[in-house]
Amino acid sequence: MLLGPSLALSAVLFVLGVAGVLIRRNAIVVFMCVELMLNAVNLTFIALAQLHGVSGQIMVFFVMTVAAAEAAVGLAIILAIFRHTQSVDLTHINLLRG
Amino acid sequence: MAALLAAIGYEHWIIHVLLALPILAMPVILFAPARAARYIAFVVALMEMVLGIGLWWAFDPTRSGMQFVTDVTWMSRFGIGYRVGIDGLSLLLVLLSVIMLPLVVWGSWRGIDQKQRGFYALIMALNTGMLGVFVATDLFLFYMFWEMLLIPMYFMIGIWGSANRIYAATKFVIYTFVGSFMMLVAIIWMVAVVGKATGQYSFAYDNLLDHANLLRPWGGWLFTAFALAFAVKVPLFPFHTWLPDAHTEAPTAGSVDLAVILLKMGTYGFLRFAIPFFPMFALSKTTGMVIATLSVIGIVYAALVAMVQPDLKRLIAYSSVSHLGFVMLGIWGSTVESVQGAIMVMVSHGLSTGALFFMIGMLYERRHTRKIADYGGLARVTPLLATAFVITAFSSIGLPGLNGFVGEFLVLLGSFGRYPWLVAIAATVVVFSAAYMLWSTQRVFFNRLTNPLNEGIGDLNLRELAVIGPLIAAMIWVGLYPAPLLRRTEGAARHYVEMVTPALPPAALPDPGAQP
Amino acid sequence: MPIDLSSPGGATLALLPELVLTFWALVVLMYVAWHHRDGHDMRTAGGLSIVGYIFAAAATAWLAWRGARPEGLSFMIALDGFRFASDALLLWIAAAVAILSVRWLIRQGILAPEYYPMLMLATVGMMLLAGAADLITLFLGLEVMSISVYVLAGFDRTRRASAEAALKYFLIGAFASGFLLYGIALTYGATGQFNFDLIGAQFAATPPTLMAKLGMGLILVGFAFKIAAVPFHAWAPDVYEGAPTPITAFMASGVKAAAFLALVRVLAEVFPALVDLWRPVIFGLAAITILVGNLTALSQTSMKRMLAYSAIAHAGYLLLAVWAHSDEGTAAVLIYLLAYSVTIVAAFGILASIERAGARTVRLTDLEGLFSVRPFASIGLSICMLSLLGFPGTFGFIGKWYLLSAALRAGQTTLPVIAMVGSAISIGYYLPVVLAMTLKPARTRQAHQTIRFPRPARIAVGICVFAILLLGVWPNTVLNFATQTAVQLRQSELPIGPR
Amino acid sequence: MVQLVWLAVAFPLFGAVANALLAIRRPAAKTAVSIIGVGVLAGAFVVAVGVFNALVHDPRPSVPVVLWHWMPVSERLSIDFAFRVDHLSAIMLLVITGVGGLIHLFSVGYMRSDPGYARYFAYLNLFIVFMLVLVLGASLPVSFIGWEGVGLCSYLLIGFWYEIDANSDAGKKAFLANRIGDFGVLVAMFLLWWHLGTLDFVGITMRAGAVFPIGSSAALLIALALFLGCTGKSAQIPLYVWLPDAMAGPTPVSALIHAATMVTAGVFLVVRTASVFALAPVSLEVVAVVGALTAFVAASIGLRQYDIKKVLAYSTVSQLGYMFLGVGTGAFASGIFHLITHAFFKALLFLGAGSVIHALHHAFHHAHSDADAQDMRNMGGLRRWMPWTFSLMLVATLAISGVPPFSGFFSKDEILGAAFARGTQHPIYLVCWALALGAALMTAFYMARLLAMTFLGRFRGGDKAAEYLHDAPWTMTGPLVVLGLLSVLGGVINLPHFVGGTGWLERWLAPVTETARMTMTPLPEVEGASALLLISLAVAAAAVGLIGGWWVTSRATILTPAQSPEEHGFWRAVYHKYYVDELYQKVFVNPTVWLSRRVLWQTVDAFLVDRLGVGGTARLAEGLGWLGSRLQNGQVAFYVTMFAVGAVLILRTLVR
Amino acid sequence: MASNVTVTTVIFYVFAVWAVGSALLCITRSNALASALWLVSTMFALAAIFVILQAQFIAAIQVLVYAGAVMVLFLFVIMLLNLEDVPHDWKRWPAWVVGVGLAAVLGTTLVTLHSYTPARLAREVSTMPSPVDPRLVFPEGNALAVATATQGAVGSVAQPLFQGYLIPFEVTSVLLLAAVVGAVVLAKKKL
Repeated sequence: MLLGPSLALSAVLFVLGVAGVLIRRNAIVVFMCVELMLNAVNLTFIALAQLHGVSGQIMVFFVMTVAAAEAAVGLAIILAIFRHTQSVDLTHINLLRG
Repeated sequence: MAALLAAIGYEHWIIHVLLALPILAMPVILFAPARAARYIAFVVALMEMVLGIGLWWAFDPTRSGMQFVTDVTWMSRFGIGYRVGIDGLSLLLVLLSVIMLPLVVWGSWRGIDQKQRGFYALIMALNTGMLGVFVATDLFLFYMFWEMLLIPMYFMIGIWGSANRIYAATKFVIYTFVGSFMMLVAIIWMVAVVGKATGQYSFAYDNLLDHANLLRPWGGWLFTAFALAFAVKVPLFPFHTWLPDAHTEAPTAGSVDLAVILLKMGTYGFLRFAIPFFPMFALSKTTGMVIATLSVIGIVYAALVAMVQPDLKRLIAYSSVSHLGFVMLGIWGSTVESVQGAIMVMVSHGLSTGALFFMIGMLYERRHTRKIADYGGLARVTPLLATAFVITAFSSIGLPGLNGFVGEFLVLLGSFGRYPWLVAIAATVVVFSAAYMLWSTQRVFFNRLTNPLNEGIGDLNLRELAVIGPLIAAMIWVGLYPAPLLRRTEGAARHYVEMVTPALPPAALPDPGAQP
Repeated sequence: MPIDLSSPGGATLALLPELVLTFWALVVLMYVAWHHRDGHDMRTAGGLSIVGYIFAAAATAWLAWRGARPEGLSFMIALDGFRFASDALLLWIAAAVAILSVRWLIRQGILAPEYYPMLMLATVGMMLLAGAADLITLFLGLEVMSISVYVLAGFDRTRRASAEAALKYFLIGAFASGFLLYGIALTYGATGQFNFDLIGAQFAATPPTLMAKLGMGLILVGFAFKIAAVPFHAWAPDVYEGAPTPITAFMASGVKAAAFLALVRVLAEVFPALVDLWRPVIFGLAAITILVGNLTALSQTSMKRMLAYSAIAHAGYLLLAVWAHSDEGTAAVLIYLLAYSVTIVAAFGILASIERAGARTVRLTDLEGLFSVRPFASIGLSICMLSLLGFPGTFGFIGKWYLLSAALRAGQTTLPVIAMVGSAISIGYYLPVVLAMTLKPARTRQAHQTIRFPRPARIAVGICVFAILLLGVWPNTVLNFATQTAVQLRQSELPIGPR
Repeated sequence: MVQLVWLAVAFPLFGAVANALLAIRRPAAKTAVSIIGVGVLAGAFVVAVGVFNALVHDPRPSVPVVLWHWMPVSERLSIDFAFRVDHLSAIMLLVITGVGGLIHLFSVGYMRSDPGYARYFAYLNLFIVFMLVLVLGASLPVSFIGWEGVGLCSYLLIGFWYEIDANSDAGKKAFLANRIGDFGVLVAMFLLWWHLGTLDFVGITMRAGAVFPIGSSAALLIALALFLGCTGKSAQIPLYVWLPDAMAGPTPVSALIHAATMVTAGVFLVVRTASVFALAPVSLEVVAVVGALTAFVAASIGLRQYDIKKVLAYSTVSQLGYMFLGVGTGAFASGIFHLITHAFFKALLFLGAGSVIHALHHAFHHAHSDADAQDMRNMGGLRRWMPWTFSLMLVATLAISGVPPFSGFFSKDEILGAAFARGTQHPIYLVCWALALGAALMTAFYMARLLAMTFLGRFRGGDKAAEYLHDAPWTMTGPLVVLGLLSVLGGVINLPHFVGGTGWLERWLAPVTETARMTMTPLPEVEGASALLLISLAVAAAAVGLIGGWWVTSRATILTPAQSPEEHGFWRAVYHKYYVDELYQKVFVNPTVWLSRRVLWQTVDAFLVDRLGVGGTARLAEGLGWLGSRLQNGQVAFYVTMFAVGAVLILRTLVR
Repeated sequence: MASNVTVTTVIFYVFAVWAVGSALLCITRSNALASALWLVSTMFALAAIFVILQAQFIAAIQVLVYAGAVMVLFLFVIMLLNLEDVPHDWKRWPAWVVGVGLAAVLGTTLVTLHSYTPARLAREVSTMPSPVDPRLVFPEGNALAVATATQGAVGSVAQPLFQGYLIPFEVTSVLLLAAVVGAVVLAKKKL
């Protein structure tokens, strides 16, 4: 079953994703860290699906779809900003502030 | 007269007509030709006054409760209704409002030379708001009128005011608004508490008053919320600093309306709402002492500060703070005499300060300055104005025989038993008020006429006399024969005192009625 | 009309408004695939999309009129008055934004008619989010909405600010989605269910567990982001400022409304048993949101940014009603959202017309002396400001009144006081707008020459302003409607079988 | 007839209104003004005589006349606008309308050439109205109308020539000093009402004894508060400073208001409320001491003044001190007696001085001299040109100095006697007696000096001016003659027993002061030899003073003001009135203005409340907002950090 | 059975360490490309764990769709933008400290989920008095094993997906539509 260890692993990976978002400044890497978070959550769904039934796995399926859609839009946005700034460094993307 | 009024069903429609007439006149004024605006406004104002004066006879002074009552459901879901009524307290204030209206319109005849349509439309809106505050017996309705008043006043100061108008207008609105926000919470809270206990969620004044004892556990907080709103409006020291600016910068009509009516809303609120709802807290030894002390500080302090003002309007503004302090003291004196006195001060402050502002406005129209130092010796060139000003000044400082004395005397007399020392201190203001009034009068109208610019000033014309004359007549009338007024307010005052008596701690001096 | 939601036919019927709108989005998409050249195409697309909203609204109305309700459990999508009310609210906002956009886009040279289908898809997402009866639907609806709005925020690609707004919104939004998703996972773990009613029943039957608490906490985090509650708010001002003005209106009113409606439903149906746990969280969020939003708005010079902070503050006010967790609270949320959306649409409508093509955002100083040139526009904007302020006589006041009433009746007294302190602060930034327009003279003689007020926007704004005033003194109809609708929110109380 | 007493008020009121209207519309119609102004006073005097006559035959000691309900405030407080005619008010009525009428008549001549003639008569008539209300009022509030009203008229008349700054200042000063006193009256009213439940004079008299035990602190407080009012109105220490300045008004005004009537209102009030004073013996001692001290100090200042009106003003203050000494000893009737005789001879003195000033003013005007027409150093030898005036002034001087058998002798001697008699019970009164005796000496001295400087010797105003000097016309001299007669014969109304009199006034006033007298220890009789000794002492003082004054003055060389050197030493202080005005300015006025301007207005109001309190709150909010917008630094990393903090906090709140 | 569990456990932990290690490297590499590759590595490890947790179908999609398609998209964009290798700016150390610290706090909160065993979950979910048998409480979990055995890994997921979860499935189509249109609008060179 490995419920506890799976949940813990999921939590660790999620937190690593969060840490990545917090400390990285490359927009693409930040986005990848978000993907890592989603993956971590998927693990939780899978681990719980062992007990609760197939619905958890189906949710993971949807999550992957969402991740793919987000990737498409997200990368398009990153491309769009790159056209303006020639950079994806988030510390330089601070036109809007105050 | 009363029979005639009854025959035309006066008591059924009068309040609604009074409220609606100015509002309906607004679009007419706004879309009329610019030159006609003031004439329309004046006609409407006269109609309003003529209609409103009937209240004097239609009102039955022998009854103590609300009269001319109307109760129509409005927002049933909230328990809000269009509930209006008049008792002795509101009667005088309503009358003051409607009588002032034509004078205010006429007094602005020459002073307002631009954007006349907007100005007179705002005056109309202001009047509806003021009347609404005094006749509303539903707390929602009251709050609505209370706040809505700000807008016309804001624009009146902000557009037609003098140099520093924007600052003054903003200060005025922010002060009042900030003050009254907590009142909103308190109103809803009261209804929530009462509603939970009785199952009936209603904003009707009577309903809340009947169940005021349910509010006792939260009396302190609720009262504080109400008191904050009203204290700013009064204005009670130290919430007064908006007043000098607003009064000073406002156009004449604005200053007059502010002084005559708007300031009374605060004290009216205390008498009508804040104290009757939470007497146990409001009149407790500590609260009573605090508020009475603040009132007395305001009375003396404002008089002293008024004395050294270089600006005429500012001086009168501070004198208003002082006078309104008397009202507060009278309210907290909580005897029939002191409350009667408080109401009388409200009325007479309206008459004298209104007249003073009118006259300063007339001076301003002639010389475009409010600085006392720019004047001097005007009595020679404007004897009529000087005479009127001196009479009004003496009425303002409470010379017996004129209106100011009746109120001040009754307030001090009635409150003396409760706060002997404070009243004694407050009474010293007879000296300071005389000092600031006479000193400024002297510097404006007496002494040698040194400034050649003042030589050419013309005396009052007929229109101006017609504005000031009635006010001076009223001052003398109220000073010598206030009995009709006092009789009409006695019911309300007695009712109020009976209502709050159980909450009163024992007074410092024994009741005079108990004496042999 | 009972509908069996487990059958495909029933599901189709229940999703009629969303389906109609999606279908119409496809129709518009088809149209723009071939016509995306000039302003005429833009106008046509816009007009078409408005027809779509009307159809969807008609479908919603039909469902509501037939009294559609689920037969047995409501799977995936809710069928109750609250959903219909929510749909109506969201559809009207979207339609109004579409109307405001028509001329604005052309003026700004954004000749991409895909805008309208994206707006419609975003609306579909919002409707799903607000009508979800299942955590999966909720998540998917949220994502549909979010992805569309990410795109819309970055729609004005020629401006760097717009792209930046999209990027910030997207990154932080995706981050927040991760939290929400984790919360869904843990909630699922704690109950084994995705369905709102079943989860709610499960929670009602057992004491709160670690997993349930964490799940709920993470879901709250996700929602707090969407409603821009402090400290999850930081994206909002930047994005609101950078996004195209009509989209800012859309986000401030529509997205926020959808998130709030969903939050109310989730808290009412999923976590009612944990009310004692989430109330402190809502309390804290509300308090800090109100204060930070209002205070920060004070120091803004850009109108859009100021309204963004004010939107944050308004989210704080709305949390009062969420805290109340009662029928009044639910109704208050509906009323307040309606009041707020009407106001914000009108305000942004006016601001959009003042904006010059391709120029920076409207600053407070740009409004100076507007009254002398555009009296009606400035009166309208003043009324909007007063409504946002909660001034008596405006619809905003009724909304605020209801919020306070709901919170106070639920026994909460601190939050209303904080809310009122916030309102008191807010006069410090609403009043200067009125002041600048009416009391100050125009900076230059040509100051307001570029203002173009297209007729559709004029009509829309006019209606909104009229509604603000009318509903401010005669709100009975909407009040009654909201109150009856809200009561239907938690009508299905399914007992869970013993496990 | 008694019920018609309101007519006595209505006449002057009509006159005031009519003259005011004339002043506005037809200021040149001087004849009409004169007829109205004097006529209404004549009418009022007729009414007064009628009322007096009716009262003599009326068995009731006092008759209430209710005009209307003034303040029907509540069940327990309802103040009527009512008069009460009793023996005291009736006699005051006579004095006011009588002396007032004479002074009105005098004014016709004196003010004829003034452009503000109509206005002057409007004020003067109005003054009579208020004075009558003051003495007739049935209750304290009604009397208070008159009390403040006379203050108002005094203010208006002192500042009658308002274009001279000093006149306006003097008017303001007078009103303010009066107002300080009024504060006392107000407080007294509050105390009375809360203790007795009534403000009616009769009610007070009847209830005070029942409520207050003798020597009670409440009664003392009330009495002292009332007396504060009296010191203001009647120019006693410490509030006497306004009266000398009040001489800025037209001279008939000084005669009427600041000598004969208004300033005596304080004495009147003490007698009216004698029952309360009687219950607090300490208060009476205070009254007596203050009176004696004032009499002494004011007389001493009078010794060294050169302005003819100033001398008379200090003399008035001093004589008022006598009256207070009289009532302070409990000899209320003596106080009133002196009040009446003083009204006669002081009015005469002032009007005589007015004639002199009028003549000199005229003369200097025609001689194009800018010399001061009021400075005695510019006078001298006027006896030659103004014999009538001189002889009448001489009569008045003898009267005020207390030379028998002039009226002043009787009234002053009674007071001295009473003080001495009371001194046998309380030594403090002996001190008062001594002071009063000294004051009598000084009175005689400065009066003799005044006469000598004005009428004797040679004219110092220049020969050119002397050509234009002449006695006043009959409208001015006529009243003087009448007043001269009264000054001589006035004593008859209260002739003491030792000259065979019956003490009519004392008996007449007995009902008014009965309650008070019954409360107090009776005044011991001073018998035979010692009484004679006392009288001789008083007469000797007068004689020494008169002769000394004449002798010193006529031997000294008197220089015109321009040539006069500065005074030195003690006399300098006396000349400068002991610097009391300067002291008050430094101790009370300046600090108050400083406090108001620097502390209250600029510090508390503008800085503390407005800038720090209100502005500070606003700035605090702005500062916090600025801080908030700094947090919004545009960095996604920072945004997500805040996000994470929030998430951690929420989760921690939930799972703890 | 017992030894079987042990072996599974060991394999699980191997992949767990792999996943965590890759994730750590993913978030710390200064080169975006390297980060992306380490992320792919994490995903592979997770796929393996999915298999251990009886989700073979999901594991397959994970590799195919996620690691295969989505991450390729990422790599593609990274290379398209031709980003320079930006070394870590050590002046930003406070951000790192705060970020790691916050993550640690968040982690300690979330890792408490480690204490969950099937028995505990069963106890918490059950409305019956304890002791409880997880097999009785979680019938669907057992049914999953049965379904996988009878219908195969794909079938056990597919059937509910197209029946009970039809509405969400349809919604994903809207989602993808929005994503496609959006991506096109944003990414195309000229509007």
